Amino acid sequence: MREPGGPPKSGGFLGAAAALAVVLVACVQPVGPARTFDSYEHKAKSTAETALSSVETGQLAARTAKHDDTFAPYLAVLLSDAENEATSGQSTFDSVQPPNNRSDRLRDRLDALLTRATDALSQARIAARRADFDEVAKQAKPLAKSARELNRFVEAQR
Amino acid sequence: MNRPAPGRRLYAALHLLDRQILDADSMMAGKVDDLEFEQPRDGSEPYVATMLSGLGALGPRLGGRLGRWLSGIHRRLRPEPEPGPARIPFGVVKKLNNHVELTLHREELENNELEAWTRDNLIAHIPGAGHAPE
Amino acid sequence: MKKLLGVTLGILTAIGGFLDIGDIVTASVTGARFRMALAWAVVLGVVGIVIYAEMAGRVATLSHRPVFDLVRERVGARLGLANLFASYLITFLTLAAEVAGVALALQLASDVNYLLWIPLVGFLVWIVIWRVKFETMENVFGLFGLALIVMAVALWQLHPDWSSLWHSASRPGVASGEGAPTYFYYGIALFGATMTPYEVFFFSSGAVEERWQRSDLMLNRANVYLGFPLGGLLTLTLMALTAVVFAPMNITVEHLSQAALPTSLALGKVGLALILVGFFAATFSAALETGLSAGYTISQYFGWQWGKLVRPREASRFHVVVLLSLIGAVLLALTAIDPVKLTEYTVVLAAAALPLTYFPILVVANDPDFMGDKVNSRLSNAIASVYLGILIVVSIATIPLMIATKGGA
Amino acid sequence: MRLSELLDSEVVDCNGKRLGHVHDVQLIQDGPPLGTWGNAFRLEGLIVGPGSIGTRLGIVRPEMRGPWILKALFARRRSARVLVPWDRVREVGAERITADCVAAECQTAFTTDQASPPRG
Repeated sequence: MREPGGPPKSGGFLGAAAALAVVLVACVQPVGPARTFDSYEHKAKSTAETALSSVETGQLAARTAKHDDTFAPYLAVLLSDAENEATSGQSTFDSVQPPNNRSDRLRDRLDALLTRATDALSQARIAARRADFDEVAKQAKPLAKSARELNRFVEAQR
Repeated sequence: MNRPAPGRRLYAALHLLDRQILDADSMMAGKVDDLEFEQPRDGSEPYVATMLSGLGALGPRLGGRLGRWLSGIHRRLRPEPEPGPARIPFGVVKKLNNHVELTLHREELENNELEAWTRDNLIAHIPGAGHAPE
Repeated sequence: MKKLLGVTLGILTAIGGFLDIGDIVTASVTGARFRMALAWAVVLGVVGIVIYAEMAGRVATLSHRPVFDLVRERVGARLGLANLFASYLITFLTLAAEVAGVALALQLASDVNYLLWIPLVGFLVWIVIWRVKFETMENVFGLFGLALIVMAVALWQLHPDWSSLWHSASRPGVASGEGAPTYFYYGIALFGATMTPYEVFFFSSGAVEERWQRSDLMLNRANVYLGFPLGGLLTLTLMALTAVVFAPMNITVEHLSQAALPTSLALGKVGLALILVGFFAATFSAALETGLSAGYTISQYFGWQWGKLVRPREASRFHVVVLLSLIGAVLLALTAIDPVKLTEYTVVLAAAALPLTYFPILVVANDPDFMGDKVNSRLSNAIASVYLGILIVVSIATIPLMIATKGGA
Repeated sequence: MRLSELLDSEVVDCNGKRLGHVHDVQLIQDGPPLGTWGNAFRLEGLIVGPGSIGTRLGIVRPEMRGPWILKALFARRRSARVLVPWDRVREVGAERITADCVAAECQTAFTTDQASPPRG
């Protein structure tokens, strides 16, 4: 029966297809190009924040390793997730075209920090996969250093 | 006109259409997808003679591409080239309450083809199909 | 004794329904980002689901008819079909998210990539639906789901500043550095995760299958009033855990692995083991519920025999729908679509579709043809009407907010 | 003739004036006996009125207990509904039903509901 004001039967199909499309498209968030230094700086800052979040997660993970409060498989997944987050942030950032020379300098500075961060996380992840908790705990220091650097970088962009 | 004492009144769309049909064993046996009226020969008012149930009745009611698709499934499942919708005579209704209860078993109904097809071609081949879960 | 067992139906739907992958993800993400400033969204959702699940249970008990049966009858074949599309789509997406969630929980325990677990998880979910009795299913997973109570112990062990937590929960506001749209977007995500429609599909179908009678109405109330708030409390606990541990360090939650970290920090190996078991049980039982609900919605619309009490060959169309839905969900999860993002968008879409499910329940709960003298009281009608307004506002606001915030970015 | 052919059809009076659409069909159980069921449901009349989804939802029936907000929203629509007795229906077309009376006289406006709830 036709309800007045009710959607036509194809509305259900279209609505469902549209909803599905929204979900699928939204799950792949592209990073747009940067046209000005300001927008480039903004992207740099959010990339540093993502890396900082991963590094801090790594520090907490190292703490659980130090006190033998965790299981090796879980620790490995936790660290590998953190590492992936930082790495993918870095590669997305690197793919953005820097608009001018000033941006080039910003890019080099951040890249150095990101590389140190992902290195420390990789070391921790490798040790966790070997169930070497002592080695994971040892990464607390480089991770803390990386966190300080990233924090300073984020503050500087404010 | 000579009529039996006035019985109860119902609204067809509100109280009959789209209701769940239960068979004699209380197994679910489709919906009342449409009703068919019959015109008595003496020219008096039409009465509800048949319930139509299943994709062959729902398809035309929904209309559009989706309706044709549902009707198409119904056609493929029936042996005859231009099958009508599955019909359940109103005379086999046992009780009308929140459901429409019948005196027949659903295997005896015309709207059981899809159930029979999926059972015979898919479900019956999976081990454990004949036992209730434990 | 049987009554006592019946209460586990509520606990199962609450733990599996509240703390499914949707709640685990949204609660940890929002706790880390907004501390307790979105706790109100969970409370709002809990009151809503209590009101409407009680109604759905009462309707199912008295009329022996589950929710989607009523949807079709009350809104008609055509509008009912549009409703079926939306409800099925959301249930299906939730199923895919839960299957991925179970696989992620297994990955956390094994360090074997979750993609490798997905086919096995799909098979296990199917075999349980195919072979295991409703009662066994709910008791086993209800029990294992209770392992999540470890989160409350962990929170207590972390000696949080309770007054600061309470302060952030009781004086909600948009934090500095966050836009109001983002704040409300996540509020809607929490609300949608709390009131997910499959909970009432499952709950009302369960009540019909267990052949609840008038005398079971008390049981219905007990289930709803105990089970759902308990689930809501656990959601808030998880939110508080990430608020206490992650928010001060500006850690954002992007992975399920992070959600277990506060408990591991607080309680060590035992805590970690329990929370991983809890995550597994909660997502697995939610996968069962959504898998069954996928079959319930379609079967109940078309009037096909459904349910777990009859032999599968007597409900063959229902089992075909469940099986195909599971295969589809496994394939979607295998595309390596980010499970956390999939979950977030699914709960938000669910929020947009809430009126479709809850409106017909409200109408039928007032119809004496079905309910006799057990129609809604004035009080529950008043609250339910207010909620209907909220659901409609949420439903209208959701998609614009999703676009404006680029999905909460 | 199927129920779905009647529902939602436009109804006009003998002068071609619109009365509204068919919302529902009123039945009364005094038709010829059918099988084990008993007397058939005879078509008594068409419930015709301006479009309203409240009718289909059954919200506007007086026995409904609420919620008042919904009843209030849909009540105004209900007051315009009329019952067109079947013996005044002259022609049932594909999209349009013609009644055999002028608007004023076929409007047996009915305010109370006569349909009883379905019971055994």
